[in-house]
Amino acid sequence: MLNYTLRRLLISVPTLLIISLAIFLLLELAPGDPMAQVPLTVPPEVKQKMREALGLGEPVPVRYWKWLVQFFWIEPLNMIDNIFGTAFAAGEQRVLSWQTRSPVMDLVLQRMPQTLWVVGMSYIVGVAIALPIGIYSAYKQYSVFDQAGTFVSMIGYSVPPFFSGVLVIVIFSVQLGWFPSIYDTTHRVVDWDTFVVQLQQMVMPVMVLALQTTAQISRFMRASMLDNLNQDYVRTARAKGMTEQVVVMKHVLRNSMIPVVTVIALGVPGIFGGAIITEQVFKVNGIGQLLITAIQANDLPLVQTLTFIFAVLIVAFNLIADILYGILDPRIRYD
Amino acid sequence: MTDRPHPEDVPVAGDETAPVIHNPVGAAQPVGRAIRPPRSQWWDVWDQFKTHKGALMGAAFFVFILVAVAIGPLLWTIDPTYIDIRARNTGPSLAHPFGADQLGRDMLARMLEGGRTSMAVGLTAMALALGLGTLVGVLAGYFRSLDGPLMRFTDLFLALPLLPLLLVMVMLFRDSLRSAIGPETGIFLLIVIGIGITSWMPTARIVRGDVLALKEREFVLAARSIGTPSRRMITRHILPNVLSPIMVSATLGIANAIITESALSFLGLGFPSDYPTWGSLLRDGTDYLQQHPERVLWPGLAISLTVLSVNYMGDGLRDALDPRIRGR
Amino acid sequence: MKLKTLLMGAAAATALSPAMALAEAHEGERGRDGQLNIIYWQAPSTLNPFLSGGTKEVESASLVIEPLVRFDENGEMVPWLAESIPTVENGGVSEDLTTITWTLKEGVMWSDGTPLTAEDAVFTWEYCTHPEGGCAQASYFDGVSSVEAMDDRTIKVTFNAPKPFPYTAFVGSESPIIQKAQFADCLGARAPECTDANFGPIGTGPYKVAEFRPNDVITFEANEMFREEGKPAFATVTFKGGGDATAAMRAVCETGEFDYAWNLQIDPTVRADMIESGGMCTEVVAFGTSVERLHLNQTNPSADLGEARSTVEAGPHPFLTDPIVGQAMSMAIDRQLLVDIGYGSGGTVTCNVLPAPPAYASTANDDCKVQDIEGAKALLDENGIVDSDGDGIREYEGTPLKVLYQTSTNAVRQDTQALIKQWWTELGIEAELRNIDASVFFGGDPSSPDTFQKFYADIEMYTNNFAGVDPEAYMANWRCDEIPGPGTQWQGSNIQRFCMEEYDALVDQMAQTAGLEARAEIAKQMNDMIMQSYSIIPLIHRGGVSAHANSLGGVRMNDWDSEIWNAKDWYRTGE
Amino acid sequence: MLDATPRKKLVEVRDLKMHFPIFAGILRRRVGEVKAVDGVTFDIYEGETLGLVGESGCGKSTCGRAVLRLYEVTEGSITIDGTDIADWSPEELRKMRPTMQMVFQDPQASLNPRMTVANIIGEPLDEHRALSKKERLDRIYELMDHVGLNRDFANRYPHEFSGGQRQRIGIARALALNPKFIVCDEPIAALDVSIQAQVVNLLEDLQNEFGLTYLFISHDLSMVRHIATRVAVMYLGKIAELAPREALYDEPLHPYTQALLSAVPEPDPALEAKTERIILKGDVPSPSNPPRGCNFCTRCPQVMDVCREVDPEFREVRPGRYVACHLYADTKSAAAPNAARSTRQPSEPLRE
Amino acid sequence: MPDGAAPVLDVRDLKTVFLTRSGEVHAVNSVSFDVRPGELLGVVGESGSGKSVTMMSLIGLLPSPPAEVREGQVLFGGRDLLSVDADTLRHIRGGRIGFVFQDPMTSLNPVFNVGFQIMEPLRTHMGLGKKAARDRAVELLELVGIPDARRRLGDYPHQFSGGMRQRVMIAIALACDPEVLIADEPTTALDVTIQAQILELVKELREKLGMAIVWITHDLGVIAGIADRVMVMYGGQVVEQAPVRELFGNPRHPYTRALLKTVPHVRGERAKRLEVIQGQPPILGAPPDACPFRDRCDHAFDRCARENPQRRPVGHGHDVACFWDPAHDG
Repeated sequence: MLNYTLRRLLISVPTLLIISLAIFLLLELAPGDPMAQVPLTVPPEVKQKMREALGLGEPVPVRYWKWLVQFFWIEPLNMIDNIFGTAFAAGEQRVLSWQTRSPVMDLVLQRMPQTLWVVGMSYIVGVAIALPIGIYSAYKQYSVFDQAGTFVSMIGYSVPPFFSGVLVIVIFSVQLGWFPSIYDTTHRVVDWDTFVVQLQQMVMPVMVLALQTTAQISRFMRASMLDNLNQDYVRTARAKGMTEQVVVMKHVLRNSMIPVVTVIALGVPGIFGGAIITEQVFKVNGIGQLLITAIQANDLPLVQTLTFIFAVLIVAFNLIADILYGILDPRIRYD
Repeated sequence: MTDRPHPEDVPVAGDETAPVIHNPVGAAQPVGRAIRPPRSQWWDVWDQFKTHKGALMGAAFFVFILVAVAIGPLLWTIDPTYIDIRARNTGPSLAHPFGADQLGRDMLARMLEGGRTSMAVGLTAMALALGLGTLVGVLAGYFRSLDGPLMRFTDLFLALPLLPLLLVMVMLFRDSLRSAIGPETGIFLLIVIGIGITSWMPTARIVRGDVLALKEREFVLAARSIGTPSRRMITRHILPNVLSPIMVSATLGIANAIITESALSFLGLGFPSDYPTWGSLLRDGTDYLQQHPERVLWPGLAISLTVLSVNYMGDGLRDALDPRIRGR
Repeated sequence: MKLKTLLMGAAAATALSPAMALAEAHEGERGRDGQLNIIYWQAPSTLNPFLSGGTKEVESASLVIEPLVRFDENGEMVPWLAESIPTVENGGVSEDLTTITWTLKEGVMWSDGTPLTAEDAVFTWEYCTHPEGGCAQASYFDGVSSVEAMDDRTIKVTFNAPKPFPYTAFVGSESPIIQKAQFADCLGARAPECTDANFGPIGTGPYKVAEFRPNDVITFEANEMFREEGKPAFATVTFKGGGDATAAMRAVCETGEFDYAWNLQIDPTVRADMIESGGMCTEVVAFGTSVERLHLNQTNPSADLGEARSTVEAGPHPFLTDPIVGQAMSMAIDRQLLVDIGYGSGGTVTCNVLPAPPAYASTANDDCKVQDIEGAKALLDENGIVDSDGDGIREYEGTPLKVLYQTSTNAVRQDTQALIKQWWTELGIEAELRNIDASVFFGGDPSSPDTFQKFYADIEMYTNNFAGVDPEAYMANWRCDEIPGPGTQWQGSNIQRFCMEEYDALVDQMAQTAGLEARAEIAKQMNDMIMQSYSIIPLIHRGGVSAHANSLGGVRMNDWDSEIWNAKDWYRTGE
Repeated sequence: MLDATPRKKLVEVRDLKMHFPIFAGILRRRVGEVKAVDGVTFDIYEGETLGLVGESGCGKSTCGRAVLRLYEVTEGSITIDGTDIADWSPEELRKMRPTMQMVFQDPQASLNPRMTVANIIGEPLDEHRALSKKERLDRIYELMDHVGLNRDFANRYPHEFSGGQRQRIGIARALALNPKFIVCDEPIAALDVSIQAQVVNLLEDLQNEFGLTYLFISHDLSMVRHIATRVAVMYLGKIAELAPREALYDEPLHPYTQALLSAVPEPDPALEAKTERIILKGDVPSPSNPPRGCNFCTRCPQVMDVCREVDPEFREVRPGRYVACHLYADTKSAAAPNAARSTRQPSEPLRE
Repeated sequence: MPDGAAPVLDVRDLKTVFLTRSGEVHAVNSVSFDVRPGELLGVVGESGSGKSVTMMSLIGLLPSPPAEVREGQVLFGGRDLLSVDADTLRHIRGGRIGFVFQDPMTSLNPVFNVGFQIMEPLRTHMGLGKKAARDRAVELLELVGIPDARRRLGDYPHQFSGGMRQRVMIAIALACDPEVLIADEPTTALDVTIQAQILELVKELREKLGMAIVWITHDLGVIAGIADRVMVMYGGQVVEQAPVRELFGNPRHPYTRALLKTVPHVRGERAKRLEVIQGQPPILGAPPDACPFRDRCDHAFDRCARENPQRRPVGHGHDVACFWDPAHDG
């Protein structure tokens, strides 16, 4: 197991390097210009100077190397400095966003809470709703509940969030006035009332996103349960005189959860990147919104760092999924 | 032989038409009887598929949409770009059954035109993703020496953050492609290729898994013992047997591509607004949600119902193609 | 209308203190009205307007840092940090028009409690003109040879040539004064690294930055050191960014979550509907100098010409250099309809590329305001530009009138394109539409073929304007030597490649003319010259549209300066 | 006992080894191997049936497949019809394929579910014979007749058939190219009792008709006794004992063979009651980590010290009887003086 | 075994039907049998003969749908198991009737250790505490011959060999001292040497514990070795039933006779050629109104096609469902 983990870790290093290079080269091809937002009145010479100030003058390999050093060495040092108050990275050039001229990592950290609150919560809610639906649908296969569950989850999958999002805003914000249509990222939860406010502003984005998560996970859970319900060991458990509850919720569920848990783990990175549209609709200015503004503003360092962070998350959660699989399933022996 | 009381085993053999019951082997056979034409297994699949009501309705709707967007513009001949300014922002009427948009363009015509694009994107992107996925999956599964590199490659792609990457790609190449191949085909190709090359990996993994399992099946070994070369081994024995997961992937692929295209349109990175797709119609319509709900209703329904129908088809296919479930 | 007051009236403005302008203003304690919520659907990425010239950055910063003078909603100058507006008459501007001397108001404090001095202005000049700094507003210091602090409150700006209109440096929200103490270490190449300063500039304005989240939200609080008693009325301001215009408007007009929404460029019918159905907000509009126009390529953009396409070397355009064609194209356009569909109250029909200030607006071309397709057809027919091969497209000396019509990607522009295309089709001119992502189109990347400067098309459409109220630099855009080309890395502002000696002569003449009336005369002459060449077809005079909650008082919409220029005067009404 | 005229050896297998590597560790280094077949030597004479028996996992199927070169063999030689094919490339082997064919264990799995019976039986013909459509169909019908399948079923799919019929299809396919040698890999293991006899009889009939040579792999000792001429008993990748059928069943020499035979239950209560069972203790060791010395030493009821140290040689201890066991060291082999100790050739098979 | 003792399990006229898309499949047709305390009843038949389905039907282990127990009575401990409530049935299952299945690989839950799986019925049915259950589990593992029992409680099924796993299954089935143990092809998936071990174990356990056993198999050899009484099933019904020596010595039904001839022997006389039963076992789409074996029977005559023969006693505790009498034509 340890060996396996180490091996996977080792493999992920070249994987990540290749990904970072691929992203870098891809962005290198970008026809856009970071000066696009600068008004037409700014003279070209000034624009040229501004471009150079962004480091655009240097050759590609140099910039790539610089970025690697900044990302893998200076940023971690900075993190340490922040936590322990040391000064390892003092004076080192960090990865700077072209658009805001501030360190990219600061931006990312700033956006993290919203994303975690809303998108993370929606994932949790989605999974929490999905599992019972999946379990019950499988147990009562082809029942009315199963059919309805299938239908609802298909709907959840089929309706694009930018449609459902606007729809719920019009209904719940405009018509009924229950929830705010604009998410307040500066809101701090300090007491019960502020907590209620936080809940109110989270309800709609969380539900819209959770609908999609629920759709996917419940289908998966159902399939996994169905696979296991036909297994011989279920018959054994029944033959032992176990109650249906024990049979389903203990014997079958435990086995069915193995693939589902890994799927859930694999879905986590999607939290950070996949909610771009929902964040846009509800103005939850999280990581996804950061990325889309960066793309629109041709903020290449930010785009690159963000996409790369997504890649790191994906690789990391792949690893976690594999390890979870090993932990949950005693049959798996990695060596 | 084992005696498994598994309910699934019993009925398969219980098929009334199977020779199992009425024609025991070894018995003298009447000579000269007409040889039955091959009854392909696909008929059985169809039989099973027919029993899945959702799938059947889904398929019917999907075919309806396909036909509608294919021949609809021939019947409803209003030019989707024609501006009838007096009709701007009108609701459904005889002249404009689906209403007209803010420039007075006919929504029905635009829906049909948009449907063409969306369906074309869905189908071609799916075909591309499937082709790539199947190719990689079959090669990786079949040739041991390619397995490692190809699967690493697949992992690499899986590790790329897809939606962001797709956005970046569209942003990067949109205009160069547009100028190179033309405004419509350029963006079409870009989106199709973009969606295609960012969504082949699950298919590749599934196909590889199935091929690996198939390779262990004795009929592959049997073909090897006959001396069937790899090329024919793949076309004759491997591909036909991995068709089921591929077909299920196909349905999901269409749905996925349609949704992704509409998401790109929503973010303003898909087809430009002068080129209607369901996604861009929906995006444009959301602004008018309160004033002219039909503006979002039509594209919203079209996308949702198409994806829904395709999903149900996939569900039905999955059941129909699963020999364990077939016959239940 | 206010021809006289436009500039001369500056002196009068000194007498008109801002407080008096709002005589009815609610008086009271600073911060009494609690929280103000502003939504800009594009979020500011920095609060240093010198590092990013976007409207969202400049306007959000205008709550904090201030210039010497602002323009009010009529384009008139209002002394802000300056005590008064220097003129030749009051001796503030030297006779030879090469210096201008400003005096700071007394007792102005930075929000950190230190006094504002002339040194800060000098530093601001150094900061923005540093060759490595990449200052986005450097053009405001064009021609400035030095800025000196004569004493703590006196600033002397010297120009290297006579400057008939010297109110550029430190004037308007795009040229504010920053604190030397804060930015001293941020000169030149280090400018971008001073994140703390760029995200939280210390200012003299009504608010100070409490928290800045790039591209997301800014929280301001009332500046305790603000020089005016009892202002601002709000204790805190939330300046939210992100989303889209419809959502922003919805938040003000339908759900009431916000008090002020900026730049509501959405379908006018939707806008009207929201205002009506919600009943919570008021729409405010202000017009500046923005004109949505068509540029007709005067050079040959044919791809066959390779590198030479769309340059002077390529030779003249096969038909667009003939004003008859341009005139017919212009006549075929129903500008009012374009306004109705795309702009509503946020636009008016115009026939000038220089539509404002009113003193500069020509009336010589107003015929274009009414669509006349039949007239256009007749005009073409008369001049022998007819459809000779029966394919529905007219030919000009054998060349069919087919144009490639490009613009940036934007829903309203695409609607406009579609409409114009239809009218031209009726006229017998075929248009192929093309739209390019704004970041590419306006990106100015010399290697991209799709920038508006390269103009690899026959017609392109966009909006341009000029900052401030003086059109001299703007009109100089169309000099022959401003034509972009490979020699200048495609830099240059004469996008349609218009070239006329008489025009260049007028530009030179204007640079020498000080009298405002005379300047206006010349400007109109130049405008008409371009209009009659039909190398530019103006479409719409665009204004800014914003909305504020009915409970927000004191809003004076302004397109000459930051539109929240007078946020210090805003207050909560009883509603 | 010995026949005067030596019969032709069709298959000679010498010291065949099939090792599958095990990779482990962070760098996926090769850390060991599964010795599925570990030095197996036997001959098969033309027209005879060599039974290969053993328990699951003993390597008998791997051995059968390796003989047909469906695997790359690790070591050893395989001579079929006079040519050593152990190192041949797939292209060279292709030419050899018509001579040697295989019948598989699971008639369900060994038929491509997406092909019709005619196409399955016709596949070898497509690959190796250039026949016209008509000739091909005629040949297919002929084969179907041979194995007792109704011609009407030619266009049906395998799933429409019962297990026994499917196995007939598999046999027809194996026969298509007129092979000399057929490896039958547990051909009856997946069939019902009443069907097993049908298939075994068919195999016997075909052998008589076409002079086929079989390597009959099975775990069913009673069926092997019925069909085989000589029998080899495998244990953990090695042949423990090889002997003519009668000799082996009457007087098994190797302790493993003895235990194995005694464990087979008889459908006769009277006989059952009399049978003295040798119950082996424990399980078969893993082929990736076989015990030192004799690989049966961990379970052998007659284990000696030497067994734990020295791997016994597989040698002829009586005429035609080969055993790998220390119990039959020198003294007993000396008792069979006419067995040439130098040679490792099994002698003549016994024919009835 | 005492012939007169009251049966511990008495099954009467059991009918089970599978509802499938292509119609009903009559898997069990009027099966009646009984088992007496301490007796080992062997049930022989090919796949599809209904032997497993019969046993599963008894205690409600068949999934429904598609299975449906149509008719019959299953008398156990004075109650009809087909009509008791689910909870009672559940307590009988596992508590008083133990089950061993064919494939020890898939029949154990792979994600729980064997200790848990053995202790589960102990705690449910006998209400043992954790400690007591654990001790009992160790006892059981030792009983079925698993060395180092206490340590191995924490092991997972995949860490056991096939034979050991089947021993675990037996331990689970025996956990609550059942009155009846139903073993469904428990040695089919095992090698002969391992099968011999298990058979030996079962014989030992029988002596030690004295429960009744129903042993389902298709292997006549296994039956001959351990059964007291044998029941032969074909086409979903019992065609013949007799004490073991009587059945092997004097088979009456043509099917039983053919079956005995068709299998080769490892000892004794070697048959030159195997006897063959032509054709395939039937799958019944309707309740049989004729003898299900008639198509394959060498002795079939008109009546066999008209009427389904009922079981009739022929002496020596032997009964057979056939119209043909071997005494008549030798």
